[in-house]
Amino acid sequence: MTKQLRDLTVVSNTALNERLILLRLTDHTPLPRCTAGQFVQVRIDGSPSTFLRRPISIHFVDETNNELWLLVQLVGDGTRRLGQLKTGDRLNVLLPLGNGFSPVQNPGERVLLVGGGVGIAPLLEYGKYLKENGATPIFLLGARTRDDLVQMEWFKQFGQLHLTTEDGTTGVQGFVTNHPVLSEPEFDRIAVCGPKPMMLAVARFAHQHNFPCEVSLENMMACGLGACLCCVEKTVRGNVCVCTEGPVFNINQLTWQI
Amino acid sequence: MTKQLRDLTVVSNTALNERLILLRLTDHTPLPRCTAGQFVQVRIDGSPSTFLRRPISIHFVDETNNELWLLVQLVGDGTRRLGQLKTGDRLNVLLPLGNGFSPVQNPGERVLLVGGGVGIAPLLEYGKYLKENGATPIFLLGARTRDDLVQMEWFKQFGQLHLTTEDGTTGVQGFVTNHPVLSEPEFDRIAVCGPKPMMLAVARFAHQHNFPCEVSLENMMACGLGACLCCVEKTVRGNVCVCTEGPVFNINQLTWQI
Amino acid sequence: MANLSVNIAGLQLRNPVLTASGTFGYGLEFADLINPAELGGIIVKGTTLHPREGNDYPRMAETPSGMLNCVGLQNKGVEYFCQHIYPEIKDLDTRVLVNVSGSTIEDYAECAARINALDNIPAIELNISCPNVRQGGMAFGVTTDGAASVVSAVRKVYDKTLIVKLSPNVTSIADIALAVQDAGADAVSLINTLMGMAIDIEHRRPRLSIRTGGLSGPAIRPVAVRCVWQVAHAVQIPVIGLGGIMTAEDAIEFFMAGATAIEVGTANFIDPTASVRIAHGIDEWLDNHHCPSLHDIIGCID
Amino acid sequence: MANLSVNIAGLQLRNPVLTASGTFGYGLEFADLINPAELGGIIVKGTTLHPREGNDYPRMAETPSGMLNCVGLQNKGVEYFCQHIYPEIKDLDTRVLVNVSGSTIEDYAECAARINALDNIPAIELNISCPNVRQGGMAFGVTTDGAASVVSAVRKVYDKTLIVKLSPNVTSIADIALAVQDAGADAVSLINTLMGMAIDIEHRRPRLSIRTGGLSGPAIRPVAVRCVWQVAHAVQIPVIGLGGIMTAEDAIEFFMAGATAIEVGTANFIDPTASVRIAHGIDEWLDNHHCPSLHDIIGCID
Ligand SMILES: Cc1cc2nc3c(=O)[nH]c(=O)nc-3n(C[C@H](O)[C@H](O)[C@H](O)COP(=O)(O)OP(=O)(O)OC[C@H]3O[C@@H](n4cnc5c(N)ncnc54)[C@H](O)[C@@H]3O)c2cc1C
Ligand SMILES: Cc1cc2nc3c(=O)[nH]c(=O)nc-3n(C[C@H](O)[C@H](O)[C@H](O)COP(=O)(O)OP(=O)(O)OC[C@H]3O[C@@H](n4cnc5c(N)ncnc54)[C@H](O)[C@@H]3O)c2cc1C
Ligand SMILES: Cc1cc2nc3c(=O)[nH]c(=O)nc-3n(C[C@H](O)[C@H](O)[C@H](O)COP(=O)(O)O)c2cc1C
Ligand SMILES: Cc1cc2nc3c(=O)[nH]c(=O)nc-3n(C[C@H](O)[C@H](O)[C@H](O)COP(=O)(O)O)c2cc1C
Ligand code: FES
Ligand code: FES
Repeated sequence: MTKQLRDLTVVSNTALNERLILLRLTDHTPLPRCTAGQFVQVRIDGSPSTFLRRPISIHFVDETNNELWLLVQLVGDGTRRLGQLKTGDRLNVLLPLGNGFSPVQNPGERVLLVGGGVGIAPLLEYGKYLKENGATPIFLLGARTRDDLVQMEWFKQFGQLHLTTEDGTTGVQGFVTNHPVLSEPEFDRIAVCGPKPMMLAVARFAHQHNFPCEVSLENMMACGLGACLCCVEKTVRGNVCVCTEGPVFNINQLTWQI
Repeated sequence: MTKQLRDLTVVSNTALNERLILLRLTDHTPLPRCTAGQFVQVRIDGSPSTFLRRPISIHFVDETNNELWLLVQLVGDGTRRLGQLKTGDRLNVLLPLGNGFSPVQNPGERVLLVGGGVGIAPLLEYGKYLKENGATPIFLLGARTRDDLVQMEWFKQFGQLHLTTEDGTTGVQGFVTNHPVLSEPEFDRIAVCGPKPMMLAVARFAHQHNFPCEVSLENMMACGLGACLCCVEKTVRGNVCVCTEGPVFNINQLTWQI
Repeated sequence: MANLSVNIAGLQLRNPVLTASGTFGYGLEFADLINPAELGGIIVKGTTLHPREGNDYPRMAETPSGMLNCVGLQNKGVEYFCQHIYPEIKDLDTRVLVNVSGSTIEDYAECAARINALDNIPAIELNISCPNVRQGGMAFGVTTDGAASVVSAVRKVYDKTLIVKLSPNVTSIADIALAVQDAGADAVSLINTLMGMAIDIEHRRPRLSIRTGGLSGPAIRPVAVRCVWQVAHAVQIPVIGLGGIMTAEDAIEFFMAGATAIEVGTANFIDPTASVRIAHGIDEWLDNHHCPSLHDIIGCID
Repeated sequence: MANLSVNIAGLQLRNPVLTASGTFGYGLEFADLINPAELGGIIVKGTTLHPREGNDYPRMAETPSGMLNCVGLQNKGVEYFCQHIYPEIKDLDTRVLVNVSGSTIEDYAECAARINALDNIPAIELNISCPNVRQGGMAFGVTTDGAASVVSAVRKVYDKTLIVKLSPNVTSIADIALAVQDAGADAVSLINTLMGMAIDIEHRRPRLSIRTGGLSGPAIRPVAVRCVWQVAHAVQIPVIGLGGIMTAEDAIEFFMAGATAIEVGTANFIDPTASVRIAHGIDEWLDNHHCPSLHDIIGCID
């Protein structure tokens, strides 16, 4: 997949809750093909304290409308600046980057997609891909509270939805690992994205049950191209760049204590 | 005059031509009293390449509406950022700074106010002050072309208007020093603000005719408060801060070659 | 309200925030805007034995997240200071420190001796690190021998708190710090500006009248934090940290790196209330993090 | 089209823009985005005699107008480079230079000797200035004797263009430059990163795994311009300038300060096409300013 540098146009920028925005981007020429789990590097203009690009997962690709969707949590100056973008503004984007989640391996395979917080972002595109290619995605999504579980109508279109919230405002109370769907596990494999402790917990679960499991890492990045070697993760093959060899890794490649 | 730090509100921001904007600012409490020729230091937010405040002259004080007007030429990132301010935006301003033009010395005195380019900015407020206090301001304003002579309806309200443009599109063709009003000079004193070569030329003219003459300098500033000693001008008393002892100086204080 | 008071080798400060020399005038310039009682202290302009005109204009250039200056120690000399300025600032409700500069060891010592006689100046900061005048003391500040010799000479005539301000333009700032400690310094402050240059390419000339100048502001903060961390781990005397501090969070970095107090410099230009804002912010940060005293975090990075 | 070609001690470059080591991988990473034929050359990653894992994560922290890194020379060693990487890059339509690092003089020399044998590598850049590994050569780079001894050893075994990359973390970079010139360097490049540190105050730990790292980006540009100006006025050999160059105008500053060529580093991360954009921009600037050749402006600041 050829990497491209594009000035995309903001179709809309919607606040889904106080901390999450949905940014829909388009271009006058077709967007490059992207794989679920890949990410983009956005240039942040107009933020005095933000210097480097910011990596953001591909949330959804709307091929019909030639749109790329990003789901962004406003945590610091860079993302807050993204929150201020208006329809018609331009956003300089480097894409697509990294390796995504595995392609469908067996027709009909059941894939559990576990997302926590803004980590649900790449799972929507992956769910869509799986469904379109004959697999069965099952979503297990967790958040602090109900308002943080956004885009649920979209997730629903592609697979069964299981939810947890820490405060019990919707779904099962607790963490994703407390959800009963895990107690009678009939999955072929698992894909996870979310905070590190959550990914660790799910990785442990997968390990115990011998499910193949992929996690999507969010190591800090400078270039996003494999050039700076800043984003490395320790793997069984030594330090490798998350931006080019990941962000998706099979947990058996990692040196996590699981 | 007590210096204040205020978050002023943008009442309006009008592009007067491609390079000049009129920024009207207000506040919920009365603005501090300002003297014509004084300036403010504005903090530039949201410009990655602008670090320090920017000094801008007080263009006009609309006491009735509690407004402070700034006339700003868009030359670099800082001023361009000011050009993007919208009604309702806040602008952090330190004011009033420096010493302004001299007060009226004799009732009925005729004061020639010479402005070039954006250097016309402080002369509007000074003209108003002079007129309101029994003196007779006469404006001699020059610019490159007609479109650069802005706010003329305002200047007209306070005194006679003589214009020059380099391309002859309005007024006398040439520089301000080419204007016939200078050939039969009946002034008591002169006040000048504009590009250095223009101020030098007018200072020479004033010197020849023995007119008291004040110029307003635009030395680069960091603090605007007399603390950093960056903005110094060589005077007969040695290096002095333009931000506190100026920006207005009588030419006989300066060491210019006139 | 956390306990913010610190003691720099006998100099008691009600909070750890000082204003950096050359960036706060004599404090009077900010009188309309801040209350000195909310500061740990004010370090006034670089003062020399004899009056100095400083360098020609232009003395300043803006750079990414910073600025260059080559003011060059413009001041009216210690005599004028004692006669005319001291009376105006001696009763400010804060600690007033004088930054002492010079060209020769004798000048430094004589200037320090004069200030020693002023009752309400409890400490001096010896500037052996000004990059902006040929004889600005930087020549002293960049060798261990040079630094030690100035400090020894001043120590002989100055019996209050002697803080020595160090230059980052050296191969090993820790070595210089050790040398001034051994020569009798009560504390060190760091960093002074990094030597830099900027060119006006349209006019094909340096942006500063004397070509090079001192870089300050947030751009240099990572260098300053590193220097403070290195020096704090090398010396036994207190370290005062500065360089690019704009917010309370920035200041906390310096405390964690080992500083007992901090100075606010260039930030005063962008926000004249920065020093007071930072003092309040430190208090708030400590409260929010359940630290009863600033000492809970000083030097917590090993 | 101005004449942009420059000659660095026998190394002919079609334009003066090189990519800085460690910021452009092996060039291949940018293959989709830029055309190497539009560059003067590519300086590949720091290569060492033996493979290195580099430092632990985190290796990067963003700072005002800059970034800190402590990658620590991660690379697969010169053998791997010769076997696997060289074949892939040797026919790129640009000059490919190798940045050579080491821990001992013997390692430097052996690594350089291996690269000497590669036909399509016309020059090496000897990195005696990496602040990010205990044995990263910075120990050599900060003394005149250390610098000279590495350069002499390499000079004996390396007969193409030998560029030596200098550290700004020294008291006098001009002295180091003179020492490496005398030891046989054909050219010098500067600056490598400034040593810095940043602290994560919430977690009370340094932001980088090995605490300190190298500061790069526009924040350091004024320091880099100053160093280039100082060195260009001290040595007779060509100077390659770098440090915070983001635009053609930034590059022009370095030429005016005395650089014959420049390198683009951190800018590649923000704009992967930065190096090519800068090369075009230099051409345009010269045209707009009626300079038929780059040499019209090199070193015009006295
Ligand atoms: C491959 C990848 C995909 C990502 N996808 C998404 C996504 O789809 N949506 C989304 O909202 N975010 C995503 N992120 C995280 C996002 O990049 C960061 O939140 C963002 O860079 C923060 O920028 P900021 O300027 O707002 O905050 P900053 O001011 O830079 O940082 C705020 C806080 O977050 C921490 N932080 C910043 N970046 C990271 C990081 N990469 N890892 C850990 N801590 C960090 C900082 O240390 C700081 O404490 C992704 C990250 C990676 C590497
Ligand atoms: C007391 C005073 C009053 C002023 N009043 C006004 C006013 O009423 N309206 C107005 O439009 N401008 C005024 N100026 C000038 C204004 O401050 C500058 O144009 C502004 O700071 C430029 O900022 P910038 O970020 O847009 O440009 P920058 O990117 O900072 O600079 C653009 C170019 O202008 C040059 N420049 C910047 N500041 C100065 C300066 N102070 N002197 C000389 N050259 C400079 C730079 O070197 C550069 O070449 C005044 C300046 C002073 C000192
Ligand atoms: C305009 C200006 C003038 C300065 N004058 C002095 C001085 O007279 N004596 C001194 O020791 N340091 C002087 N400094 C250095 C500052 O005190 C401080 O060490 C430096 O600016 C770094 O801190 P900052 O980044 O917070 O500004 C000056 C700095 C600036 C910007
Ligand atoms: C992530 C990173 C890795 C680097 N690796 C090397 C290296 O291996 N060898 C070297 O000589 N310099 C290395 N450098 C230094 C750069 O080549 C350059 O000297 C420095 O970044 C200053 O230039 P800049 O501000 O344009 O980035 C590295 C810099 C960065 C940011
Ligand atoms: S972010 Fe640069 S190598 Fe991964
Ligand atoms: S701008 Fe600081 S003294 Fe005038």
